Amino acid sequence: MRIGVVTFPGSLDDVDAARAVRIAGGEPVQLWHGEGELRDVDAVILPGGFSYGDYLRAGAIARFAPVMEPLLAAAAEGLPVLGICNGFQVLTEAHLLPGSMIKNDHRRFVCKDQRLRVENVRTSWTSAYTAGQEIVVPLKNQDGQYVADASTLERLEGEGRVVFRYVAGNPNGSRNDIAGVCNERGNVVGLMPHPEHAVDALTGPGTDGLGFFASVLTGLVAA
Amino acid sequence: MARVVVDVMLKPEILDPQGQAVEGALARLGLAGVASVRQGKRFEIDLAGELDTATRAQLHELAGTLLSNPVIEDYSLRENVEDAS
Amino acid sequence: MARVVVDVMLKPEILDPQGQAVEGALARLGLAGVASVRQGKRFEIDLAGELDTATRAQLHELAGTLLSNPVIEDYSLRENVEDAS
Amino acid sequence: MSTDTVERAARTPDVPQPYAELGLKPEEYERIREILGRRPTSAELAMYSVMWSEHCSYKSSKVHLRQFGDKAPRTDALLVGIGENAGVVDIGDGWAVTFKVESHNHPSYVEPYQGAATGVGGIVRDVISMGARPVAVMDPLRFGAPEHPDTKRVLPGVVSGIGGYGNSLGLPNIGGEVVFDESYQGNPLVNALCVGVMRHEDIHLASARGVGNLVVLYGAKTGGDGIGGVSVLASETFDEGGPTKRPSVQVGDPFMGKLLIECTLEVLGAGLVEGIQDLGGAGLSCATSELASNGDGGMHVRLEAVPLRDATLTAEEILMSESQERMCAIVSPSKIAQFLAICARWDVTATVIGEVTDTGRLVVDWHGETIVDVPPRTVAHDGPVYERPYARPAWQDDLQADVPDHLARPQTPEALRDTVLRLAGSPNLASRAWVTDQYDRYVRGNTVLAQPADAGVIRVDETTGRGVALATDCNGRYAKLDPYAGAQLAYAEAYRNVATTGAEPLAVTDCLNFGSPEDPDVMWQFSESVRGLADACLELGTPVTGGNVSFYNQTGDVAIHPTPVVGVLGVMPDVARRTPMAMPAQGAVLLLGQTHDEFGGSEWAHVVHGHLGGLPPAVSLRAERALAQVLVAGSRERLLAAAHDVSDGGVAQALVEMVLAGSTGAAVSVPESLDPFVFLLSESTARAVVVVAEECAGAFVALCEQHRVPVTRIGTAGGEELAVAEAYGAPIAWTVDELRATSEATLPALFA
Ligand SMILES: Nc1ncnc2c1ncn2[C@@H]1O[C@H](COP(=O)(O)OP(=O)(O)O)[C@@H](O)[C@H]1O
Ligand SMILES: [Mg+2]
Repeated sequence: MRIGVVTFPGSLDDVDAARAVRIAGGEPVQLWHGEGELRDVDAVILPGGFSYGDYLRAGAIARFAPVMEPLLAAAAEGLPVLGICNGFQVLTEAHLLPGSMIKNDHRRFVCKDQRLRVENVRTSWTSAYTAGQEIVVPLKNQDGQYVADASTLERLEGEGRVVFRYVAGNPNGSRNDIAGVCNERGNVVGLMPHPEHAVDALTGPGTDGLGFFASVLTGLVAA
Repeated sequence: MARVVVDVMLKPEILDPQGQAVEGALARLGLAGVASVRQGKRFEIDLAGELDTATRAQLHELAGTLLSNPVIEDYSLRENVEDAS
Repeated sequence: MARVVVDVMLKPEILDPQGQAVEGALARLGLAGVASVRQGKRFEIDLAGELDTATRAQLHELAGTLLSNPVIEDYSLRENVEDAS
Repeated sequence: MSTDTVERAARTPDVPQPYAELGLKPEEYERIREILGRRPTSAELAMYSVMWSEHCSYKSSKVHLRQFGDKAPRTDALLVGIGENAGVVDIGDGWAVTFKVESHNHPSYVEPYQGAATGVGGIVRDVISMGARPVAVMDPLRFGAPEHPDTKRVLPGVVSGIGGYGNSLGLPNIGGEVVFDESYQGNPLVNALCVGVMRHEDIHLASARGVGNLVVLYGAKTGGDGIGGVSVLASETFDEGGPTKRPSVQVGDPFMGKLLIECTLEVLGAGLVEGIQDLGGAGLSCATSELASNGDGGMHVRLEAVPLRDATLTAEEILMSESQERMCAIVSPSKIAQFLAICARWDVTATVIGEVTDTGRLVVDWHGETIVDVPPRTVAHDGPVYERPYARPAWQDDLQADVPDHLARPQTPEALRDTVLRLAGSPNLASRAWVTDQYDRYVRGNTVLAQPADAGVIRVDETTGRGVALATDCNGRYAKLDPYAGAQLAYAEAYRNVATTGAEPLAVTDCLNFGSPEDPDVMWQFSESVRGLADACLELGTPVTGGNVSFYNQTGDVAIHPTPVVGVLGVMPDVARRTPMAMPAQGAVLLLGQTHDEFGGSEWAHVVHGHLGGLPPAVSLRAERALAQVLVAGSRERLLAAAHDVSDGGVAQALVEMVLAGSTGAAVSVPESLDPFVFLLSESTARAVVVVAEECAGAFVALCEQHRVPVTRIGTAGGEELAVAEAYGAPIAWTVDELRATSEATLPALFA
């Protein structure tokens, strides 16, 4: 199974995402931001980092990158896409996912091991979890406060599209403790915490993040 | 040579953590009577030539997509502004 | 109810990576003829009462210390500005 | 203004020149005239003044720093030694590691965020210019009194600047220090360390060889940043200047920094580079003169080719500009197209600005006229050298005589309980999480230990698990009481910290932060510290591979505590066997080493009595070595469940930190021979607290005996509280929750 990992010039966690794919048994494929092709991958991860420096707004410039054009088209056709942290921000800027992220309520960068509840296990990236399962994965960002207008929030909640919620304390002021959401079809998922940093107990808080990569690989085999 | 200024502010219904922090700090430093503070971004765009209709339209388009995210922000665009600094 | 707007921009000689990033992006997105872009901050301060001389002086003081860092930034303060958004 | 050319300088020998304003002494100016056989042009004057500043020339420290070479221990590990951008150490299996610490103290006081951010940027470029991929950063920091308003201005800015730059570069922050002491009021210390990794064959040096090879400047455009920053910021105190007189500040662009890393590693990896140098202090003046001086000796530069951010800059300003995120490479003409193509792919501006010559001169033209024509060595390496007078300060004896014996000690169980808790919540010992939570410690996925930990541990090779451990330390109070011992104590603590994680200490870097070298008291502190560190490195077999000197950290006549920050690097064949510090759920708790009644310069004397006097704890390098051998062997033989070094705050604080890290308590008792207060709070050196599974205890004790390390069983791990069986007639205990609440409240209360 070929899982593409997009590298923008300021991507930082692309090596980690590729490693996580490998550990889960997939084949990571590097996708360069400046090339408008997806190289026949079966799924795509937009990793964490600062895509183009992100001085303007996280993900604001990356949204216009050449690689995004085929990605948007493929996502509409059901290609599994996971946006992690900056990748999530890129997906909201591209309006593939609703809402947006603003500065953390405490206005500082925060790096911590974060407890999450998996609220929706019907997405391409969460089928390996059980509904309501709590997992611990690192969270690290400065602009992680999820915001959306009231009607969007209502719709997301009503349609079960809040995929992850922060538990044991909201680390950034996100509305409804939202840590991650998905599109209507469930193939596009974005979240602020970093599952790719929780795939090896030696270098992370545990291995709770492996389920993301296992989910998509299993789903692809089944499909 | 034309200068265009684009101001981008969070929509009023979105809580502004930076504005709130400034509001708190102003009060602590003794400024009384502040009702509210919002913090946004200001872009000063200097154009080599004059601002024609096509460029104006293009600028509005970019102000509403690149410079601001309409999900959370509003922009306002002003033309021929004096140097602020 | 008075509104004061404080614009804070990096001094011209100071590197502005944010402005440069926007400049590059505008060009890539097809806007021709941009000579330069600078990105700064905009503070909208709403006061409960009127703007008297003492408050004005205090605001200038705070704009030059809290809202801007005089080592790298200049501010400009405008009174009774229309709501920008 | 017309250009001051070489030709004009020769014609107009008597033009008065502002050498004093540029920080040059009359003798130094005379020497320049002698070297050139004429007056310097204004561009040459700018170049010499900035390169002969204290910061760039080490003119006051050089005669002392030589000891690091003269007393260097014999070792096969050192691949590149002092004198290059950073030292390079062999860590086995063909891997090499480069690491270095630098100061950005004054800029961080003026503009905390940018000062700290560009400090990280600068040290990272030193590491990439050796050919290494940066893999982690650390940040030893010192601030004034925690409740002082200026500390509230400086600390949050510095911390977010370090995070803002390092996080954006994708470098995990794996450790550092946050120390408060009034002596740093007005002179905070912001030191930044970077460690990089490469294969042996990838080492690159800063030299310009090969006549006809091209000089390429790449990265950010040149602006007016920090012009004169090197000489003004680092060589003079600025207490007389208000805000308006402050010199201009460099602003960092971490995104460009990230592009430079990737682009540089790609051109180096493709074999396109003959020599490379980062642009830091003194900008192009430094890079061109050092590259030329280290190479074939000649270089011709066309300065008007330098891409500018500000078209109004003069030639002198371009030569002195400290714009960040720039590098200089020497590239053969046959490879230049490929070099430029890679830069373009990363959107990095690259420009050929000159070529290597065999003239033995560094010649700089400006729009067709020659404005610099100098022997590069005289600029880069043969600057002035001073043997500054130094003498043991008159007050040193009184300070040492003021022993802490008269200070009231807790003598009841309640008082001892309160004292331990008070220390646990004191600013220097409380949880650092408020700071370290602002740093990404996970990025790149190779961080095995980061704060809180004795040393940061990074995996270098994912296949074998080979990795390195790094720690930095310095207790300025100890160094004030005795700078020779203080430097050795700083070293001993970092060495011990590295060994505690299971790594074998291999090499040293240092950042020597002191007051004015023109003050004989300070100069004595400096010379003693260098001597102490060099002697200790010789004895324990770890060479100093590089470092940095920061002088003039003082306000008026008052200097900071001498602060020789020492960084020790260790190697671990397999990071999977690193020893963590968290208290496990069970096991025997042992104290290694010997406890004496030592409170001079201690955290207890500082916090409870505001006292500084007497002598610091005694140094025993032999005992440190034996302890390290036990800790490394214990890790290799998988005998250790946990280990933590004992330093500031003594055994009590060590236990508190272990308990908090593991969220598990422990029950200990005071050894018969010791007073409870001395047992818990003395800061005797060469000690560690370890936990071993009961079934391993016998083997571990035998290991200690083999290395002659005293070992005392002090208790058992487990439970919900840290308990002392009996102290002054009654048991005392602290719940884990109580310790956590105390420890974690302090920094947020001060700075959030
Ligand atoms: N305190 C010190 N201990 C050992 N070496 C030092 C010390 N200070 C400076 N050096 C060495 O002297 C050389 C010049 O230092 P420096 O000017 O800081 O390098 P750079 O030009 O890269 O900033 C370097 O090799 C550095 O490692
Ligand atoms: Mg260097």
